Amino acid sequence: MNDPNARTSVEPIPEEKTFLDASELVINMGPQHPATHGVLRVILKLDGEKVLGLECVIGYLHRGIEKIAENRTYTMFNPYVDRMDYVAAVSNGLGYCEAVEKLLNTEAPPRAKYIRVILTELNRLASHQLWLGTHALDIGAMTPLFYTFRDREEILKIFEKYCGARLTTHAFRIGGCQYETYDGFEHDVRNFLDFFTPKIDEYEELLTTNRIWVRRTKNVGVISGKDCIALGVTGPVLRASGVKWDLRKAQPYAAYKEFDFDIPVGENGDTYDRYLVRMAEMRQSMRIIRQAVDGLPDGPVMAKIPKVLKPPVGEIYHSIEAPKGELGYFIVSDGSTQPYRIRVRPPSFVNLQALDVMCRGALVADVIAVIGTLDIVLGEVDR
Amino acid sequence: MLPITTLHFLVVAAALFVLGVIGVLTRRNVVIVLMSIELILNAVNLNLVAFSRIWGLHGQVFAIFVITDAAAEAAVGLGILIAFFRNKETVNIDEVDLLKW
Amino acid sequence: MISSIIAAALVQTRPPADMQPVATPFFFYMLSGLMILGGLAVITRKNPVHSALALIVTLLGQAGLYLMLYAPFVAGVQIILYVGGIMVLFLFVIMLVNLERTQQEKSFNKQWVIGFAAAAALGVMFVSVYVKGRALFPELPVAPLEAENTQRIGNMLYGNYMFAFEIASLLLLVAIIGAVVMAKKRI
Amino acid sequence: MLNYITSYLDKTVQTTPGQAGNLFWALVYILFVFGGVSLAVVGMNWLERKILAHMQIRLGPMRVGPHGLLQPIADAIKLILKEDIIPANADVAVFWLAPLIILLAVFSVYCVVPFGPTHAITDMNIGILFMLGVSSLGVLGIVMAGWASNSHYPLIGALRSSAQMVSYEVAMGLAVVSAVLMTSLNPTGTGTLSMIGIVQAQYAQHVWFVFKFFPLGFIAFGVFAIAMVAETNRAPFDLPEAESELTAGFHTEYSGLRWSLFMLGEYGAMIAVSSIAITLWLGGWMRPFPNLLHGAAFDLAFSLFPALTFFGLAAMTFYSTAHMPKHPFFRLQTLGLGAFGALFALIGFILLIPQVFQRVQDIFWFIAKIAVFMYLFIWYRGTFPRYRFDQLMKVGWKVLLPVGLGVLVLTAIVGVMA
Repeated sequence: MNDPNARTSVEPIPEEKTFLDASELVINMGPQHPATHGVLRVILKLDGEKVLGLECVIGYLHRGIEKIAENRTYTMFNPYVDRMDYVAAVSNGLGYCEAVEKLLNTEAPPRAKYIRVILTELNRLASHQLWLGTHALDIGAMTPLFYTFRDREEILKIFEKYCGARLTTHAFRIGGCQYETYDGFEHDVRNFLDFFTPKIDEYEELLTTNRIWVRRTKNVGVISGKDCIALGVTGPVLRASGVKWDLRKAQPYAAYKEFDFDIPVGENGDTYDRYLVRMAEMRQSMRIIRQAVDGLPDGPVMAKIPKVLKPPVGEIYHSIEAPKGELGYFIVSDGSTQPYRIRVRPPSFVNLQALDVMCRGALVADVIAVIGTLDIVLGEVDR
Repeated sequence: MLPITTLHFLVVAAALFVLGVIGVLTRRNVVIVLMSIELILNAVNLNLVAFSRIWGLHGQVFAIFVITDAAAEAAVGLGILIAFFRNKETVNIDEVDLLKW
Repeated sequence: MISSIIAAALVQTRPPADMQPVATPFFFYMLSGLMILGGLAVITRKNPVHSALALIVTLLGQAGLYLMLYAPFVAGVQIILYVGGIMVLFLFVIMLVNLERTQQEKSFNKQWVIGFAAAAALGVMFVSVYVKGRALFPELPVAPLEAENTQRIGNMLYGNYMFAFEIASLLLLVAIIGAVVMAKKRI
Repeated sequence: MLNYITSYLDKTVQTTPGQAGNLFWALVYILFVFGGVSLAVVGMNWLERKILAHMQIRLGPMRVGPHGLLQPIADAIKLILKEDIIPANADVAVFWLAPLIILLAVFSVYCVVPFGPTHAITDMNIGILFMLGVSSLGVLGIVMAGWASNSHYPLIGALRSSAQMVSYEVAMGLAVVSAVLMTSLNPTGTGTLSMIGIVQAQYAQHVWFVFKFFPLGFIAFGVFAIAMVAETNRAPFDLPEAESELTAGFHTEYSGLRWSLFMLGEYGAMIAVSSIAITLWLGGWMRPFPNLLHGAAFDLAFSLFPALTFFGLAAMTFYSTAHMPKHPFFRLQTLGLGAFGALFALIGFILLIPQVFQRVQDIFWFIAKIAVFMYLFIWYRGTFPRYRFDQLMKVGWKVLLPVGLGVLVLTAIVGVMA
C-alpha cells in the first residue's frame, strides 16, 4: 500500500501543532463517494481544510484479471483486457494484440493497422470526453458533462456499428481486426469529425476562460516533470509537466509513424495545463483520424496466423500510449497455448501514486480536482 | 392584568443579572462563564433601554455601545480561550492557574 | 444642557393616538418568562451548545422587549450583532473546543455554595432597592415616537457621542487584533 | 366584528394591515404570503429542474403529469412518506430544531417584504435592518444542523457555510447602507429604513436606485447581487453543499421531511434575498419606466401586462397540447396539459377585470422581477464551476468588502455634493 512517508520527493508531514492540538482531522473519503470515480478510498489527514497527507486504499474492484490470463489461451484472454480501462477498451485491446503479435513475430496488415489507429484515436476522444465531463462536474460545473456525453454517443455509435459493442468493444484480434469496416465507415468517421470540431470549441468556451474554472485549476496539484518521471507518471499528466514524451512518437507502434501530429506539452504541470493538454490532444487525435481515413489502404484486415496460437518460449514487453498514459503488457510465454504470466502496467494505477505528491498542502476541494485531473479508472487501477 | 411599567422591565433585568452572576461564580466551563457575562451585559442593556423610555434616547445609545463592547469582549475572550485550550487541552476555568506559558 | 435635551425628549415622546400595541402584558410576560427560562438553561446545561442556544432564546426575547419599549433600532442591532454575530462566534468556538471529556466532568465548581449565596444576596439587594425606591421611578406609560427612533439615535451617535463612537471603533480594532493574536497558531 | 374586517378595505386606509393594527387582515396576508412562497418554492423546484435540463440538452422530469408538471407534488409525497432517520449519536433536540430555525428565519423575512404600497404584512421602521438580522439567523440553523449530526462531513459543511454567510453579510450590509443613503436625498434630508419607504423614495426621486449616480448604484447592486448568491449558498458559491466534496454538506444526515424543510428554506431564502434586492435597487413594485413612459395610455398598457402574461402562458400550453402525441396512451396527459392551459387562460381573464388588475399589478411586477432573479440563480447553476473555499473568502473580503466600502463613501460624497 502507499506509504505517504516513504516518498523521496515529498517532504515529511511537519510536526507542527495542528487543529487546536486536539487532533488532526482524519477523514475517510470513499469508497462510496461521488467524486472518487468509482471505488477509490482516500484517507485524508487534514489540518482544518489543509491536506497534510493522504493514503489511497485500492482493491475494491479487484477481479484478478492477470491471474485469469494464466488459465486462458491467448485468444480467449483478449476480451478480458477490455474490462480494465472500460472507458478506453479499444486501447487496451490494441496493446494486448500488439504485444502478442510481437511475441509471435507477426504483424498486422496495413489496413488493419489503419483501422486500429482510427478506432483507438476515436476511443481516446471518448475517454477524454468522459474525463472532461466528470472533471468539470467535480469542480462544480454541471453542464459540460451532458455536452460531452452527447458527443461521446456519436463515437459509441461508430463502435457499435463496427463491432456491435459500445463499451467493451473487443474490436481487435491478434493479427489484425476480425471485421472489415462496414459500408459507410469512412463517411461516418468523417461526419463525426466535422460534427465534433465545433464541439471542442464549445467545451472550451464554457471552461477555458471561465474565471472560476481558471482559479480552481491554476496552480492546483502541481507536479514537476522530475517528480513525474520519478513516480513513473505518464500520459497527459507527464506532458502537462513539460516532458515531451509520447509513445506514439517515441516508440511508434501500429501505423503512427505515418501520420503527422504534434505532442501538446504544458509548462506548469498544474491542473489547468493538464486540461489544456488534453483539449489539445483531442484536436491532434482528430488530425490523426482524418489522415488515417484519407489514407486508408486496401487489403486484408487479418494476417495469416495459426488457428492455435503457440508463441515461442520467451518474454515480451510492449507498451502503447493509452488515453491515460503508458499501457504496457509484459507477457511470459512457456511455449504452450496459455501465457505463463501476464503483467499489465496500467497507467491509472501508476498515475494514482502522484495523488499524494500533488495534494500535499492543498485543500480538500483540490483533492477532488486532482483526482479528476489524474483521470483514473478504478477498473484499471485494481484490475 | 396590570399595565406594564418600567419597574417590570427592571425586575426582569435584575433576574437576568442575578442568573448571570450565578453562572460566572459557579460554572467551570469558560465558555459558559463568558456566556453568563453576556447575560449580565444584557441585563444592563435592558435596564438602559427601559430607562430610556423615561429619560430620553441616551439609554439606547448607551445600549448600543454596550453591545459593541460585548462584541469586543466576546472576540478577545474566545481568542484567549482558544489559546488556552491549545496549551492545556481543557476549558475548565479552575485550571487557568498559570501566569505564563 | 442635559436637562434641556431631556425636556426636548419628553416633549417629543407623546404617544401617537392611533398606535396602541396589542396585548402588551401578555407579550411581556411571555417574553420575559422565555428569557428567564433561557437564562436558567444557560447556567444549568452541561453541554455548552445547549447553553448557547438557550442564550440565543434569551437574546431574541430581549429583542422583543426592546421592541415593546419602542426601541426598534436597538432591537435590530441586538438581533444582527448578538444573535447573528456574537452567538455564531460562540458556537464556532464551542465546536472547535468541544471535548467529550468536558461533558463527563462536574459542571459546577467547588465554591458553588458561596457563589449562590453571593448571587442571592445581590438579588435581595435588588428587591429591596426596587421595593424601597419604587417612588424614584416615575411611571410614565408613554411611548416615544417610534418613527424617528433610528434617525434620532443616528443624530446622537454622530453628535453628542461622536467621541465615544470613535473610541468604540478603536476598541473594536484593538479587539480584532487581539483576537487574531490570541487565536493564531503562529504569527 | 364584520365592521372590524371591512374597515381595512375602506379606501381611506392606505396602509398595511400590520400598521393599521388589523389582526384579521394581517393573518390573511400572512397566510397568503406564506402559502404563496411555499407554492413558489414548489414551482421553483419544477422550473429549476426543467430549465437546467434544457440548458443541458436533456428533458428533465417528463413522466408525472404533462411535462412533469406534477413532479413537485410527487416529490413532496415521497419525501413525506420517507423514513425519518436520526443518527444514533445525534443530539436529538438540536437535530430537530435546526430545520425549523432555518424555516423560521426565512419566513420571518417575508413579514416586511412589500409586494405593493399596501400589500405587505407590515411595515417596520427598521424594515431592512430587520430583514438582514432575521436572515442572519439562518446561520444558526446551519451550525446547529452540522453540529447535531455528530459527523465529520456535516460539521465541515456547517463551519464552511457559517463562515461564508457571516463574511458575505458584511459586504451585503455595506451595499444596503449605500442604498439606504440614497433614500435621504430629499429636501428634508431624512432617509428611511422602511421597505415601503425605500420604494417610495425611489418613486419620489424618479429613478430606480440601480441607475442612481451611475455607476455607483449599479456597483452597489452588483455587490449585493453577488453577496446574495453566496448568502443563499447557491452555485457558484454552493460550497456547503459541494456534492463532490462534502456529499451534501450540513444536511448530509437529514432525510425525508426534515431534508425537504432545508430545501424549502433554501429556496425561500433565494426569494427573500431577491426581494430585498428588488426593493432596494429595482424599484420594488413599480412597473418599468414609470416616468419615461407615463400617461394614461401607458398606464393602461402596462396594467394589462399581467393578463397578457397569463394569456401567453395559456397559448404556449395550448400549443404544446396540440402537439402532444396522438396515441391514446397520452390522452390523460394531453387533457391535463389542456387543463393547465385553461387554468392560465382563466386567470388571464380574471386579471382583465379592472378592479382586479388595478389591485394586482403591483404584486405582478414584483413577482415578475423575482422571477428574473430566480432565472439568474438557475442560470448561474448551469454555467459556473464552484469556487474553492479560500477563493470564496478572498472574493468576499478582498473584493466585495473594499468595493462596497468605496461605493458607500463615494455615494456619501456625491450625495452631499448633489
